[in-house]
Amino acid sequence: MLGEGILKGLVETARNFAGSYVSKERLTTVEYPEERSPLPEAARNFPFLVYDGDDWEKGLRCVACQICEKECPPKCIYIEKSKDKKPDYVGKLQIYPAKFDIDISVCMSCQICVEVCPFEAIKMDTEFELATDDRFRGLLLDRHQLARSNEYYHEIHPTEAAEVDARLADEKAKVEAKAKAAAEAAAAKAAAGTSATTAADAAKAGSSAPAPKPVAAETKASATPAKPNEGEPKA
Amino acid sequence: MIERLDQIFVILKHWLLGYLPESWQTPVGVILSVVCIIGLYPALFAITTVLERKGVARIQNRLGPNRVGPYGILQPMADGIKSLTKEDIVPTTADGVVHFLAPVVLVVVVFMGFAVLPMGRNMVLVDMDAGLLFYFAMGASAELSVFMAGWSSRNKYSLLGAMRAVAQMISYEIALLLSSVVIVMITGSLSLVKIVEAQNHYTWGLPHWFIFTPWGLAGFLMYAIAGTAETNRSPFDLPEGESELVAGYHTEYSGFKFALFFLGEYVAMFSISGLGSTLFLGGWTAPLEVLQFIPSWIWFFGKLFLSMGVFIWMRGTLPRLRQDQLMNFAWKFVLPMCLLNLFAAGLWHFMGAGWLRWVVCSAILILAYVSIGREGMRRKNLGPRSYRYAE
Amino acid sequence: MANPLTGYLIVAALVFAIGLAGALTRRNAIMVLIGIELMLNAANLNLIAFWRYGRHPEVLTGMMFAIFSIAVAAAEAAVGLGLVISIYRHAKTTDLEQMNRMKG
Amino acid sequence: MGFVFYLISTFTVGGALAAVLLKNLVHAALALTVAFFGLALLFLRLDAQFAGFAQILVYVGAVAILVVFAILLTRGSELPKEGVFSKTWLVGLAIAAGVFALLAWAVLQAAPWLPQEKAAPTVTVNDIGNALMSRYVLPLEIVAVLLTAALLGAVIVAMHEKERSR
Repeated sequence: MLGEGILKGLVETARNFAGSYVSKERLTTVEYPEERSPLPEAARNFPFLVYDGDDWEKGLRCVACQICEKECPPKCIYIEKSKDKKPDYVGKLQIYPAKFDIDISVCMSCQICVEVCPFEAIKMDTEFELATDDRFRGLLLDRHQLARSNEYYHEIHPTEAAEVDARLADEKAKVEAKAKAAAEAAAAKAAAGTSATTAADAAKAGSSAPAPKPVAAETKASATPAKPNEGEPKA
Repeated sequence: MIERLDQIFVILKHWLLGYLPESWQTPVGVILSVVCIIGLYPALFAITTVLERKGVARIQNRLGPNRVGPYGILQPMADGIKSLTKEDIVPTTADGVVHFLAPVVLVVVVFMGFAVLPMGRNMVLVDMDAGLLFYFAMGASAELSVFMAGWSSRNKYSLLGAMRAVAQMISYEIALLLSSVVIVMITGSLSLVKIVEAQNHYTWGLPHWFIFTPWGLAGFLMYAIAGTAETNRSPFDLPEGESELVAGYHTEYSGFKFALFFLGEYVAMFSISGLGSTLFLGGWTAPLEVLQFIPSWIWFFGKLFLSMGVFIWMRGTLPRLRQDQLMNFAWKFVLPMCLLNLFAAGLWHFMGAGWLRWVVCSAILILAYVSIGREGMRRKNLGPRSYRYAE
Repeated sequence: MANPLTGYLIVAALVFAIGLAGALTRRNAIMVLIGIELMLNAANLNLIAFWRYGRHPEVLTGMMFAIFSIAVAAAEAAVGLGLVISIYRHAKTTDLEQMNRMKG
Repeated sequence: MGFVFYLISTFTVGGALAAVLLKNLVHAALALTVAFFGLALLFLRLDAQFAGFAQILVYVGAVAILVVFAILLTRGSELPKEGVFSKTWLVGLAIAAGVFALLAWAVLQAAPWLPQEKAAPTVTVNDIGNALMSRYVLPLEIVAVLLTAALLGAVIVAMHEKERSR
């Protein structure tokens, strides 16, 4: 009959109105600045650079290979390689990004940089409150602003970070095993001498393209309170 | 004491006027009442805007404004300050004078309607013999200001909105008039004070409101529909359909002039609600005989807010009609029902007291409602919407 | 003009003459209708004024005439403007001086 | 008489003059409503409440809107390229002036015989209703028929002829 639908609608809205005072389901608003709904784990927004250890500058996993810079569709990444090499946390000499800028006003959050990075050095952040009153420099983040610790990564994406760590540990263990085997072989073949060089050579020969380079067993042993998850230096 | 409270505003006015010389009393009294009306309704408007925003928000599972003041009750102050301090923009091609006059005319005309509304026992500005006619004359003038606003803006959206508004208001004005004529037929008076008096009787403690008769109920429903359309409220708010017309006839208004339009719309809602409660809901009379000790003006404003609540409720519920649906509804459903209602009211009058007239009048109206409704649904004039998408 | 009726009659005459002038001098058909409306209104004013100052206001003759005239004028305006619109559709103009063809 | 009368009269005559003189048709229509409103006020001054409100309701609420609609539907709000007055405007003006002179002369000549100031008649809306339903019931019916006929006629005249246009 005419008007039936209107009455039904009125009843429904009345239930919504009354229900909003008693039931949480009928008042789904989260009052944002004071309370926030938890972000889903897969949330992602802008990239950040992962570093290990306590010193962000030393621990940056990035080796300025510039793959992400080339792959970035809107070209929002700007990397300048360092002229010198500086020892990374294991003491090995590496190129490092002298400059690593991301213009987040250009970034489109596509995550391609993360996918192409062979060194697990760049990951997606969940931070979204990026508004600033300086639209030129405020939105151009440099490497210091981009650097986040691995612990932070664990915090925002625990599953993914655990996977990454496991993979790295796995690869490192493999490489270590290989290096050890190579070292043993070398030790067996030629008794003493330049074992370090041989190990490095063997490692170089054994490594396939994107895989992390082995750390010489001795160096490794001597170096650092090794976290199980680090092991990302490369040549 | 109860009498005092009921008449408190009347007594207050007379007490104030007592300090004035004899010759001044009449003009100053009128000015005093006018100032009260002009001060009161904008205040009610401010309260209603926050109630509406809160209410619609609750209907839509939101919280509504809650930042300014506790629970957001100071929101209208913020809105007011905002619109007062905003730049008043007049398009360069606009017709300056008409553009300026339109909101002024609207507000003046809308406020004029309150002159004849009895807001309580002895609380009416002018007890005019032709009060209802005066009210409708003023309501008819509001159309012109809408047209002025739309045309003077020199904006096609404004003009389209204005033409829609005028067409809609004219169509529903007929229904509004015809649904009220029923009351005039039964009471034999155009004076709103007399119409309220006619409803101020009680049988078994129940009031003789006109809504409690078959023709009164039908008339009230038609009046409510026509009144909603007349004030351009949802679901009849096509003149302001922001999805297609930006904001309709007041697209080109900003700052204080826009605030005047906004005010005019709400005050028109108050006045239509007030007239509706005067005609059908007994005006300032109490809904039960035992409740008569509560002052009459409380009842009037209570009924006013009740109907404002229904306005808000409908706004939160119903989607906007399409222009052809609107016109079909007015001319093919509301108008025939109104005419039939006139017939029913005539029957009621001439059949004399007794239960038979209840049965006959109800039967006629229900039958007509069902058959017109069914026919309309079948022809898709009034029925569920069907959409044809581009393929 | 001590006589109040004279004042109203003069105003009515003035409005009538203005309406007549408008109807006779304007080219636009709608303006001619506006002039005619003014003339009708002037006549209404006369009727009401004579009713008010007449000998038997309680008989309501003048008043009734005015009310009926208002109703008739509304009908006249509706039909007249309908005609103007239909002519406009046909001739694409509302200029009376260009409506000189008998052929449609 | 008095100040109020002169004020309203000036208002009315000014509105009427503007209505026929203004170039822009919409302005003319709005000025026309001013004139209608002034006439309604004059009716109220003459104690004809019912007629005054009916005047506002019908003229301001309906006729003015109709005029405005017609103007917009015929693109009348654009100023014409030729003049707004006809070629024979002088003749028309002369006729109108003559008519006014004649009317004014007649009114002024008749002034001494015209009825003088008198008390306002006490006519209520009730009386009007009774008169309409008793003495004037036939005219009322005729007006009803006329209005219906006009309604149908206006619709038919202004309606698109769909079959032909297809």
